[in-house]
Amino acid sequence: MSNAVVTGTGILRVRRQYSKSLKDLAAEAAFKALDESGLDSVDYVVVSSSLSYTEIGQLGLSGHISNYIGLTGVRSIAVEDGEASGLAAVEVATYLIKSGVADNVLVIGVDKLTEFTSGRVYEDLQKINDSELFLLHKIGHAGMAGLLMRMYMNRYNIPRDELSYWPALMHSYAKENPNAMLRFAIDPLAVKKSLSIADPITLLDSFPLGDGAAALVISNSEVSRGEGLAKIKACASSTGFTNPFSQDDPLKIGSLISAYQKLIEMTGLKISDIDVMEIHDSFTITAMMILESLGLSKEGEAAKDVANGKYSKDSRPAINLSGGLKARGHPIGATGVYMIAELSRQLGGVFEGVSLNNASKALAIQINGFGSSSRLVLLERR
Amino acid sequence: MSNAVVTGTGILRVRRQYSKSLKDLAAEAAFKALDESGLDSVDYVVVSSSLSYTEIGQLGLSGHISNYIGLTGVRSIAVEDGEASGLAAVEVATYLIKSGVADNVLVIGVDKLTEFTSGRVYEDLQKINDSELFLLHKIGHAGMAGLLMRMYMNRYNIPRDELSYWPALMHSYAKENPNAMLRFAIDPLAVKKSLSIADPITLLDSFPLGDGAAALVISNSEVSRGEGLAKIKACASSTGFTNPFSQDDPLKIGSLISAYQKLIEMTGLKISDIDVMEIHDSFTITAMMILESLGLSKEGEAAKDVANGKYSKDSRPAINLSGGLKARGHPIGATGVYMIAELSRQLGGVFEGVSLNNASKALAIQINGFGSSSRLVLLERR
Amino acid sequence: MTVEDLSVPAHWRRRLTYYRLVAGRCKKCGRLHYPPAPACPYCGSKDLELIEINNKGKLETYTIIYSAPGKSRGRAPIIVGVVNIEGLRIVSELTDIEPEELKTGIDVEPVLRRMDEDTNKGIIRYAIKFRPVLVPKSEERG
Amino acid sequence: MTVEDLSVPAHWRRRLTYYRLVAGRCKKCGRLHYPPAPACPYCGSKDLELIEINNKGKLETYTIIYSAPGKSRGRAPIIVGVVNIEGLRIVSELTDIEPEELKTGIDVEPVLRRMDEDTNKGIIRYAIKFRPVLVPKSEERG
Ligand SMILES: [Zn+2]
Ligand SMILES: [Zn+2]
Repeated sequence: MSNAVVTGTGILRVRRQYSKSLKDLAAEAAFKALDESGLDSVDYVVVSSSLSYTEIGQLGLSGHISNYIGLTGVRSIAVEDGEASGLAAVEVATYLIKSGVADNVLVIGVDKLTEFTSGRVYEDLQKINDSELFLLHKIGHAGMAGLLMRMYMNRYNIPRDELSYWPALMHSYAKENPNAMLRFAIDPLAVKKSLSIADPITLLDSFPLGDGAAALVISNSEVSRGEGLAKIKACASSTGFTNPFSQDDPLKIGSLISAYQKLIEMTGLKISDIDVMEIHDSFTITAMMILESLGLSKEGEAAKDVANGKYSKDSRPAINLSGGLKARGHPIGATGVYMIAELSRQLGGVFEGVSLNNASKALAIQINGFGSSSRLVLLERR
Repeated sequence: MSNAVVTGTGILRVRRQYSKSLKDLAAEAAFKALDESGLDSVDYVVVSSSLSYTEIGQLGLSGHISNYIGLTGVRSIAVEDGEASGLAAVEVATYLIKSGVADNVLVIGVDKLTEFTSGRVYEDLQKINDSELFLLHKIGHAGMAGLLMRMYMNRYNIPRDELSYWPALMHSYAKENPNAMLRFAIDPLAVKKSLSIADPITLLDSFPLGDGAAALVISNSEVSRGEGLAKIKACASSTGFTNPFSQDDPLKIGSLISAYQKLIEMTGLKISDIDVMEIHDSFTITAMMILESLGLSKEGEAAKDVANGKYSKDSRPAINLSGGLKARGHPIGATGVYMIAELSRQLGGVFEGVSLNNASKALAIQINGFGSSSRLVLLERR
Repeated sequence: MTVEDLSVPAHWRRRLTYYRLVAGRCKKCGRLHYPPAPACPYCGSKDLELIEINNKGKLETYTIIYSAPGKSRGRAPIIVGVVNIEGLRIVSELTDIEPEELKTGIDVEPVLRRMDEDTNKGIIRYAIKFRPVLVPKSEERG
Repeated sequence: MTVEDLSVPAHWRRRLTYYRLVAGRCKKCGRLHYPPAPACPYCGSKDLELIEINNKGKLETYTIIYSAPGKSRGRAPIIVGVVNIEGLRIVSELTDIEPEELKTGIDVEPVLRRMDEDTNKGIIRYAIKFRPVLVPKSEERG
């Protein structure tokens, strides 16, 4: 069976891009990735976008984008899995290669969050969660995070400030990443003092609204002959509860635990083998829940571990050297594609921000909402 | 490499379903397909929906549906390709089987078109076409069809009534199909007299607005051991021009010709081998364009061929025995899944409507808009 | 789209969810789920019954939403809590309580309340919210 | 979402498309495309230039939209045509013409017109439409 290799990456800085349309951003990232791979065209285009369906409203997006970027005649498809759409696209691209249908796949992740006022965008972001359940009460994405964060602080008796080291760590990495949206350091003590969004969640606990696009060329290893930044070793995913509070323990992400178990079964992976990870820290509490669901930190100890430097760049695994959703930014449907582009560059020794020497295994983790779906992609140095 | 086989089908009659939500419709179709396949669960759920993204607005749809139907913990993904979403989902499911990732995949196509007033729905349907181009002028889906239909009538000197045999033929089939929306016969002469939507397009030239869901279980043939209705022999697809008028000949569907060529290269298919087809007759003119793009009718002769009975049920290929988009109905993101369910039942000898004896090869054809994307799926009797 | 834009049929379909606390109970594994689904989210069984769980519960966690989405922005802060009723956790708005009175562990009870906004479709929307159970003075002393 | 709901940045970005007939011309294959794209849809080349094609053209086909989508319903019938300008086909609304005067093959010219609706964002929207080229009486006789 063929192996999938990342042979090209294209990353746009996450930011407000009023002068560019969704398709313009997609084109820019796609051209970069194609240039890097040395290809003019591909067999298949896989588009990942999510919020744009409610914001921009273009249907049949992958065909329209393919035509716009001069690839008329290729095959194409768009995939959607809310916040986890990006890794879903990488998963589909990988299986297209493995099934022998395509030798070269262009993956484009793109979303625009600054097309409308932030109030409208927060409203649309609610649809990541189950709209049957949560639309009426206006709970929103941050509201769900607030409920979980207070549960966490109460149960484990965690002081607010202990949770503030995560955002500060993320900003310290983003400062060095030219493609990050928030390229400045913050003091952990500033987190508590920033605007309260959904108490105890503050503005600095949450991701910024930005536009973004990232692209990958993923190729059959037999065709790419030794070229490329990283191998895609395995993809795993699982669905979970639409409502985290339906789980026995709302602070454990059932779908993530299930997807991770599948990945271990597929690959024999041990977490200690991983050099570098990108995890889905949509809010500070989401990062804590992921670290504890994976068993990297014990229950109730993730915040303290972060504060004590357990996840610094010199530890293994190093986490979110990009700055994470928190500070690199989180252009919803594009984020997973950013993760794979960044980790591939990290493994290939060409990442532009804080980088590791000799990293050989990398893991990307995404979650929609608080666990309706989780996805993992394991990469290995080429 | 593993082969993909349709082992279960679930079809809901297309109609106005005010009392059922999108997820309720998905559940009902999914349960039918699972029952027929004899399975309790699957490895992967692939959801196809399109208009619902703008109408209902639920993101991360496949995880939410999987949880709702009691399949929490399976893997899932949603795909979108406008009107061609259904065949896109079948394509992804097939490649999941071929890549060895899944042995049993549940494909659910679902869309609700009666959740809002028809004015709102027509507005949202515009987004199938390139919104950069066509939103301003309110051209709409029917408007594009009107431009093409007049071009066709003018160029080939076709009288209006000659084009009316298509809708009448579709109604004659739908009358016999218990899952069709419009189960009554019409006189060809009634088409011209019905409400003018986008002159020369009348109401009877266009598809009715209905809610629908259809589901398939697609299995690895080695696992299903001789069970099942039909083999999925090949899937082909291509992108094309976002605007049909950018093509040298707007009346030829470039993406369809390209996808069809790929299918021939893959399989050595000859159109004369096909016993039965389902084609994407969103409007009468779309059907004519498809018949001529495939070379089944000569340029400008499709309407006459239809009027002369060339595509009756006794001819080969027999076309749209379901009643087609025109009369079975066209619940946008679900339609392609209906096609595969109907054709599989036709090949398996259990189709409920007008049926053929000993059909052994079937072809499903979808187009988004007027050709931004086209998709084909070739089926063979088990 | 927001709840204000929900169609009339969608409002009608959700009436059990919005106006009454009706949950699904699985006859196979015995677990409750809310809102009712066609299959048990825990064991997949379709052998289910509907039950009304209109009882008081305990506030397990809460949040105070200052940055409410879209058209609700005007009525911030909105207090939302997770109420545990016999092991089933319901996410719901809280009412008749001020932010400074909030405390996890308090008893709360369901009450049907008009939502602050109407839709432009002429629907007056009501929904279940939870309020603190008032402790009678005598009991408080006892 | 409809064009009325388009954001201010989206309107601004589309100004060349809405207010001027600016097309892309491929320096490699020579073909025109509209609206301009970052790569030639015919040959994929990125070696492109913008050109204004503010010329008259021929009406190649048209439709009369009676069932206009959404908020435009009030201004039906809307006449839309395909105008062929030097081989480039533009899909555009027609103006200053009645349904019964429509005929394929007539000469039409672009004109900037206010659209009938405004957005609730305070934007007055204009767009290129096409109208029949008026033939001077003398020429008509000659
Ligand atoms: Zn159960
Ligand atoms: Zn060119």
